[in-house]
Amino acid sequence: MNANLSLHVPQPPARPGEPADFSYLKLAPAGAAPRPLPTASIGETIDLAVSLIRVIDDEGQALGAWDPHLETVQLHKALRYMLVTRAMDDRVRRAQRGGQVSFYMQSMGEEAVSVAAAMALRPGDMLFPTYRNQGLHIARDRNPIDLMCQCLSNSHDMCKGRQMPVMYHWREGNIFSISGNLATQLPQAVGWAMASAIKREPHIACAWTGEGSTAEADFHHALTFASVYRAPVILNVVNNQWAISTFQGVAGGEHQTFAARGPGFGIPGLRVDGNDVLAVYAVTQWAAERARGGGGPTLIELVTYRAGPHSTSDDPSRYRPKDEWRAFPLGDPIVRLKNHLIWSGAWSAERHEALVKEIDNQIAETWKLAVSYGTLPESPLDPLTMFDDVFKERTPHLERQREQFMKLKG
Amino acid sequence: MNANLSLHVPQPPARPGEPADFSYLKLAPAGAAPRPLPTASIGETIDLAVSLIRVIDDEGQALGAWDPHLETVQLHKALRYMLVTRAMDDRVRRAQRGGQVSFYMQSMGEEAVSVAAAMALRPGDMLFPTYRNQGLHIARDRNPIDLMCQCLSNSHDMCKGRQMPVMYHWREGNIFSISGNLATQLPQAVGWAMASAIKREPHIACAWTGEGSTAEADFHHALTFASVYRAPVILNVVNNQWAISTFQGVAGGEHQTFAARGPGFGIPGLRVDGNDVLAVYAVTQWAAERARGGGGPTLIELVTYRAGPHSTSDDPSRYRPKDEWRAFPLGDPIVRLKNHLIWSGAWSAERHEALVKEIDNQIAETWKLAVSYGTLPESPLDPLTMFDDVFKERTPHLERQREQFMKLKG
Amino acid sequence: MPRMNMIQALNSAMDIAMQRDEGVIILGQDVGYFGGVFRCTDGLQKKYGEQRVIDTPIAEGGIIAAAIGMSVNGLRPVAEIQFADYIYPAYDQIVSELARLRYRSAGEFSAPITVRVPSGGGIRGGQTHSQSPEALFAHVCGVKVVMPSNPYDAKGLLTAAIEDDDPVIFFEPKRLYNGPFDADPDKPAVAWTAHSKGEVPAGHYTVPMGKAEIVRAGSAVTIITYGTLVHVVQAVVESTGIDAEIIDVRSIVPLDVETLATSVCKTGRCIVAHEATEFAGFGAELVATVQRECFWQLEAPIERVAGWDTPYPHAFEWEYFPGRKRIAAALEQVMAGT
Amino acid sequence: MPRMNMIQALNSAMDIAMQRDEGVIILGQDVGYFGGVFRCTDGLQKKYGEQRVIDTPIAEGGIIAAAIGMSVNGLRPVAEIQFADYIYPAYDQIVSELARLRYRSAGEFSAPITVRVPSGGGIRGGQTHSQSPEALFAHVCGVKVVMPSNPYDAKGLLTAAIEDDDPVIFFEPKRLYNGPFDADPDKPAVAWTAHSKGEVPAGHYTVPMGKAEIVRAGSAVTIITYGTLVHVVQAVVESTGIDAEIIDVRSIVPLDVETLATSVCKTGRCIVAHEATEFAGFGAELVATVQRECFWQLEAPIERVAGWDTPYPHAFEWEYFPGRKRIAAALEQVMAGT
Ligand SMILES: Cc1ncc(C[n+]2csc(CCOP(=O)(O)OP(=O)(O)O)c2C)c(N)n1
Ligand SMILES: Cc1ncc(C[n+]2csc(CCOP(=O)(O)OP(=O)(O)O)c2C)c(N)n1
Ligand SMILES: [Mg+2]
Ligand SMILES: [Mg+2]
Repeated sequence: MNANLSLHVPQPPARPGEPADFSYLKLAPAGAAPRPLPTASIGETIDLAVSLIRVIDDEGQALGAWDPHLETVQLHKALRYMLVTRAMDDRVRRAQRGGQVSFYMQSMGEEAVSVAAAMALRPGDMLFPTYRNQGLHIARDRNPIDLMCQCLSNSHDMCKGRQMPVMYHWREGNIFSISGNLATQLPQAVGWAMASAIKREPHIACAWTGEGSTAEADFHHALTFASVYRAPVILNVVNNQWAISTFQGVAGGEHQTFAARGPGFGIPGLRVDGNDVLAVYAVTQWAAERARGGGGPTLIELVTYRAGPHSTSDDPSRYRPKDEWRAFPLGDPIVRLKNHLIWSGAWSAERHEALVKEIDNQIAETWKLAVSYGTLPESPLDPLTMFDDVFKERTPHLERQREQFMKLKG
Repeated sequence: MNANLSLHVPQPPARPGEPADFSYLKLAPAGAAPRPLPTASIGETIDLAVSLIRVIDDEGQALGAWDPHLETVQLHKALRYMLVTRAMDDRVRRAQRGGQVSFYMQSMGEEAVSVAAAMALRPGDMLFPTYRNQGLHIARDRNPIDLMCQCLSNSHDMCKGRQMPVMYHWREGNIFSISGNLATQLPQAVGWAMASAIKREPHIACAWTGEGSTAEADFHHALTFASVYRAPVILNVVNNQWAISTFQGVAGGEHQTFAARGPGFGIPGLRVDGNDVLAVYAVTQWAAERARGGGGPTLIELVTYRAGPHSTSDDPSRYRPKDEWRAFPLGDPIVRLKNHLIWSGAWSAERHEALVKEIDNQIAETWKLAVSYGTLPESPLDPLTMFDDVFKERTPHLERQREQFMKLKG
Repeated sequence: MPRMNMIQALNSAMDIAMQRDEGVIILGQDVGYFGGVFRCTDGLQKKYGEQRVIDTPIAEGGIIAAAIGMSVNGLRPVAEIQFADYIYPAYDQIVSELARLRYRSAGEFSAPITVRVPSGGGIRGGQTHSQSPEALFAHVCGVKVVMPSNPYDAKGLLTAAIEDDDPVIFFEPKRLYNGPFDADPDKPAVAWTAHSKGEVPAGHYTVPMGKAEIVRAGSAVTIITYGTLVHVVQAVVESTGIDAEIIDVRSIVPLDVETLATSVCKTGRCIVAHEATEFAGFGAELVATVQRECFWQLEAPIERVAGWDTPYPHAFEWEYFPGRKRIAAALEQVMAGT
Repeated sequence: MPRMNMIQALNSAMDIAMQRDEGVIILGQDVGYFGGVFRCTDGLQKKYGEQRVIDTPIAEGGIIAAAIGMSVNGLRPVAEIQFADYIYPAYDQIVSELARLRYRSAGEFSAPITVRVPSGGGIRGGQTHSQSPEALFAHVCGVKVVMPSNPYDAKGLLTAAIEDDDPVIFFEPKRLYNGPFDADPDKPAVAWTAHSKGEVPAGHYTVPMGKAEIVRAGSAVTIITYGTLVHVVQAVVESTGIDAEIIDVRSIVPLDVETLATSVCKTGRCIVAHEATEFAGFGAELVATVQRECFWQLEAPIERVAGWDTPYPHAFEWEYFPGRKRIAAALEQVMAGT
C-alpha cells in the first residue's frame, strides 16, 4: 500500500445542484495578448498557447493588437450569420420533438467559432468541419434550406437520405463531408493541405474538432503530419468545456491547455476567446497568412461553452448545473458582438430586435418550404437509391441485391 | 500557383557518400542542466525538454546536479551489463548469418538506455520494452541463455517457438511481452500504472519506444491517459536518430524535440544523453521518485544512435553514411562509462580488456549450451503446441483442427 | 423472480461482479458519473467509487490499451465502447494485442477483459450508430465473441464473460435494450416484462459461452440466427405456421457447431439470418460449416438473410433491415427447395 | 516481352501510372529514398522527386487519412502499408472513412486511393509479418479488394486499381515477390523468369478487377483459391493427376461469382483454399456462395483448406501453412464424396 498513490480523477468544478464555478478557466483581459507577425518563430508564439487572445472587452470595446479592424458591413454580416445559425438550430431542434427529424445537434453559444473563421478564410480554402460547425455553411452563404432538407431526409436532401441529421457536405462550397466518427477529419485536412502544397496552390485547409475528440488518434496524426511536412493547415480545437457528460479535464485539459499541444510539435498554439468574433477572425487570419506564406500549420484552441444539450438525445441536467452557461465568463458570442457594434455606434437594441425578428421569420418561411419537400417519417426518397454510391458503379453483387429488393417490394 | 508553397520534406544531414554531420543535434555541456526536485511543477521542468541532461563529460568526469553518485560496484555492474548485452547481440547476430536463427535486432550503441534505467528502478516496477531493450533483461540479471533460446526457437524457448527472435517476455522478472506492433506497449504501461494507483501499490510502470514509433496513435493515447489520471508511469522515447531508413525528422523531430511533447500534456519532458549511464540513471530515478510520490508521469527522450542496421534484414549503407556512428558526438555508452571509471580511478584499460574477454568467453559458452537445446532449422519443439494458448483452454474448434493436424502428420 | 430489461440485466451483472471481485472495474466514455449513454452502468460509480468506475477520454484505442495494462496488473476490466461503429480505433489493440497476448507469451501473460459493445440498428442511428461488426472479430483468433438476445442471457453471459480468463467482445443489440422487437417499428413497443426471458434472477448466475440455444423446436427447417433477429424470426415463424427450429447462436466464438449441425441434419433445410451485412459476414461461416456437417441431409440450398451490402442508410432503415418479409421469402424458398 | 518478378512488375505499374498522371503520388514508410523494405518503389523518388514519392512517419492511420485528404484534393495516392499485419492502426480510417466517403456524401466526394499491402506468410515472419487479413476488408462495403498471384496480374491489376475511381485494398502475397512457390521451402527457389506469368509487357495495360481467372481447365473438381496458394494448388494437381479446374479468384471484391459458379456447377465438386485463418475467413463466403449457386450439382460437401485458427507461429511455419499435404487430403476427400 502506498498512501501517496491513488488514481487521480479529474473533477468538474460543479455538478447538478451546485453553483456554477468557472474559476478554473484561465482568463486574460481583452487586448492584453501581443500579436507577433504571422512569420514569427515558434518561440515568439509560445505564450499565446497558455494565455487567452481577446479583442472585445466586457463593455464591447475592441482592444489591442489582435483587433482585425473589420469594416462595419463585415460585422453586420457576422451578426446576421450567427443569428441565422441560432435560429435555424432552434427551428430544427424543435422539429425533432415533433418527429419530423430523428435527431439534432445545435451549436448554440459557439456560433462565433464557425462564422468568424469562415469569414477570415477564402472561398477556395477547404473546410473540414465537425458536427457543430453549421455556421460554416451559413457564413459561406449557403441557403439554410439545404441544411434543413438534409435533416429532414427529404427530396432535397444532399445526402439522399443516407445520413443522420447534421452530417452535411458541400462540394461546391468547399466544405467537406462530416463524419460520425470523431476527429477523423483532422488528418484528412492535413492531407488535403499537403496536396495543395504539392500542387503549389494557394489554398489552405482548415479543420475543427471538439476538445473531447482531441484524445482520438487522429488528432495526433494530424499534428504529426502537419508538423513534419509543414502543411498549410489550421487545426481548431473547440473547447466548449464538455464532451457529452465529461468535463474537459477528462480529455486532458486539467493540467494544460489544448493549444499547448501545438508547441510540443513545433506548431504555434493560439488560445483564443471563442465567443469573440473579432478575436476568432484575427487568429484565423493570422494562421491563414502564416500557412499561405509557407509557414506551416497552426493549432487554435477556441474557448467557448456548449450552451445546449450535446444532442437531442442528451439531458445535461443530469451531469452539470442548469445555469452554467449563464455564469460562463466569456458570455454569448451574439451578445458580445451586438454590444461591440452598439459601442462602436453601428448598431442599436432596436435594430437588433428587428433583425432577430426578420431572421426568425425568414427561417420559419424557409422551414415551411423545406418541410414541403418531405419529412423523415414521410420521406419521398426512393429507397432503391440505397444501393448507389457504395461504389462508383454498382457491382454485380449489389445489382443482385437491388433486384432482390425490388422483387420483394413488388 | 503559389511559389511560397511546396511540400516541405525533412532531410537527413547526410546520405551515403556524404560526410556525417550532426550539427542539427542540439547539445549541451555535461553538468549544465539544473535539477529541480522530483516534486517540481511543470513550469520548473520546461527547459529540460529542449536542453540535454548530461553528467559524464568528454574526459570522463561526472559533473553537475544530475550526478547520481552511484557506488563503484554499481558502475561496475552497469559496465558488465552493457558488455554482456553487446556480446550477446553480436553472438546472435552472427548466428543469423549461419541460419541458426531467422532474424535478429541488436541494440549496439544504445545499451545505456536499458541498463541504466533498469538499475534505477525497483524489481517490482513493471517494464514494457520495445525490441531494442534486451539490456533490461540483462540488467535484471536474467541469464542470457533464456534470450538466446528464444531466438533459437529451441526446447528452452520461453515463447514455445511462436515468436520471431527478440520478442521476449519475463513474467517473473516483471518484464512485459514485446509486441511486433510498434508503440502498443505505451498505453498498456499507462493502464498498468493506473491499476497500480487504483490498488494503491508502490509499483510504477516504465515503457520504451523508438522515436519513429512516436508517430503511432498509441503514443498519443499513452500521453493522454497518463496526463488525465496522473498515472505513475515513465514513458521513454529512444531517439536513436533512425527508424529503418527514415531520419528522425520524418518522425517529427525536425522542429521540436520529442521530450517537448510532454509539457504540451502537462507532463514533464526530460531530454537526456542516452549514452551517458549516469544521466540515464539520474533521470529515471527522478521520474520514478516523482511517480511514486503521486506526481504522475514523466516523458524522457534518450538521445542516442542506432549503431547497427535496423535488423539483420536491413542494409543501412543504402541510406546513411557508413561512418555516421563514429561521428556521433555522444559516442559509445560503453566507452563513456569506461572512461568515467578510469577517470575516477576505479578502472583501467587492462581490467576492461580482461572483462571484455571474460564476457566474450562466457557468452560463447552460453551460446554453445543454448544451441545444444536446438536451433530454428532443427527445432525440437512439438508443433502440436501451436494450438495451445490461443485461449486458456482449447475450444472445440481448435480441438478439431488439432486432430486434423495429427491425422495428417500420421 | 425480478423482471428486468436488458439494460437492467447488464447493470445487475456488473453490479454483482464488482461486489464479488474487487478487481472488476469499469471504464469507458460517459460510463461513470453519467452512467453511460444507454445507462447500462447507472449507479455503479456512486456505489463503487471513481477508482472503479472510470470516465475515460474519447479514445477507444486508449481505453482498450489501458484495460490490457490493467488486466496484466491483476484487474479485470469491463470496457465499454459507446457504439460498435466506434470500435475501429481500438481495432489494432484488440487484434494485435488483446487477442494475441496469451499466445505470444506462451501463456505467461493474458488479458481477461470484457469489451461491451452496443451494436445493431433499428434506432434511426444511420450508418455510424447501427453497425453489427461481429464478423470482424469472429475472424480474429484469440478473442471470444458473444451476442445475447434477451435480458436473461445478457446477464448470464456477461457474468460468464467477466469471469472468463480470455478476452470477450460482448455485443449488445441495442434495439433490444428496452424490449423484444419483431421488426415492426410502427407497432407499440413491447417491454421485456411481457417476455419470459425478462425474468432475471437477482443474484449471481452464468450462461456458459459456447452454447447455442434452441429457441423453438421444430422439424421442417432450421433457422440459425442471433441478436435482434431472433425475435423477428420468431414472429415470422409464428405468422407462417411453418414448423421451424429456431436457434439463437449466442456465442459466435466459440461456436456450438454440434447444436447447429444436429438440428440441420434433422430438418434438412436451413436459413441463416443476421443483421450485419451479408458479404463475408458471419453468416457465411455458419453456411460453410453447416453445409460441411449436413451435406448429405440437405434438401435445399442454405439461404442467407442479412443486411444489404451497403452502409446502414438513415432514411431507409426499414428497407435496409432484414425484416419479416425477407425472412418469410427465404423461408418460402427453402421450403420449396429451389 | 520483358521478364519481371512481382516486385519489378509492381514497380513498373507505379512508374507508368506516375508518368501518365501527374496526380499519382506514392506515400508510405521507407518508400521514398530507400525504395521500400521490399524495394517495390525502388528508383521512383529519384525519378519523380520528393513531392511525389513521400516517406511518411510510422503511423498507418495517418498515412491513410492523409491519402484521403490528398485524393479529395485531386491527387491519386498509392499508399503502402509495410506489412498487412500493421494495417490495423489504419482500420478506422479505412472502414469509417475511405469506404464510406462516397456513400455518405451521395457521390459528391470520393477517395480513389490504392492501398498496397504486402501480405501472407512463408517468409519466417512469425505472427506479425505473415497475416492475410483480406476477409476483414471483404466484409467492409465500399472498398474493393484484390490479390494477384503473379507478376502479369500484379502489374495489370495495380494499374487498374490506381486508375479506378473507388478505393482499392491491394494485397501482395510477399512470398511470391521473387518467384512462384509450391510450398516446398527446402527446394531451390524458382524465379518468375521461368514462368509464363513472368512475361510482363513493358508498357501500359490493365487486368480488370472483378474477373477471376481459370488457371487450369478441368472437369473433375473445382479448386477456388488465390494468392500464394494458387501455385501450391497447381503443384498438388500436377502431382495427383486429378483433372481439377483451378480458379484464381484475383478479385475478392467485386467477386466474379459467375466464373466460380459455372465451374462448380460443371465439376460438381469444390475445394476452397486460402492462407488466411479459416474461421469466418473469406473462404466461408466462397463456400456459402457456391453452395447457393450450385447446390443441385454438388456431389460432395465443399471443403475448405486454410490457415489454422491460431496466430502464425514462427517455428512451425510449415506445419501451419496450408500446404500440399492438406490440399491433397482435401482433394481426396472431395473426390471420394465423403
Ligand atoms: C470515434 C467516436 N467515438 C465516440 C463517439 C460518440 N460521441 C459523439 S460526440 C461525443 C462527444 C464529443 O465531444 P467533443 O469532442 O468535446 O465535441 P462537442 O460535442 O463538445 O462539440 C462522443 C463521445 C463518436 N461519435 N465517435
Ligand atoms: C505498427 C507497425 N508499423 C510498422 C512496423 C514496421 N517497423 C518495424 S521497426 C520500424 C522502425 C521503428 O523505428 P523506431 O521507432 O525509431 O525504433 P528503432 O528501430 O530505431 O529502435 C518499422 C517501421 C511495425 N513493426 N509496426
Ligand atoms: Mg466539447
Ligand atoms: Mg529509431
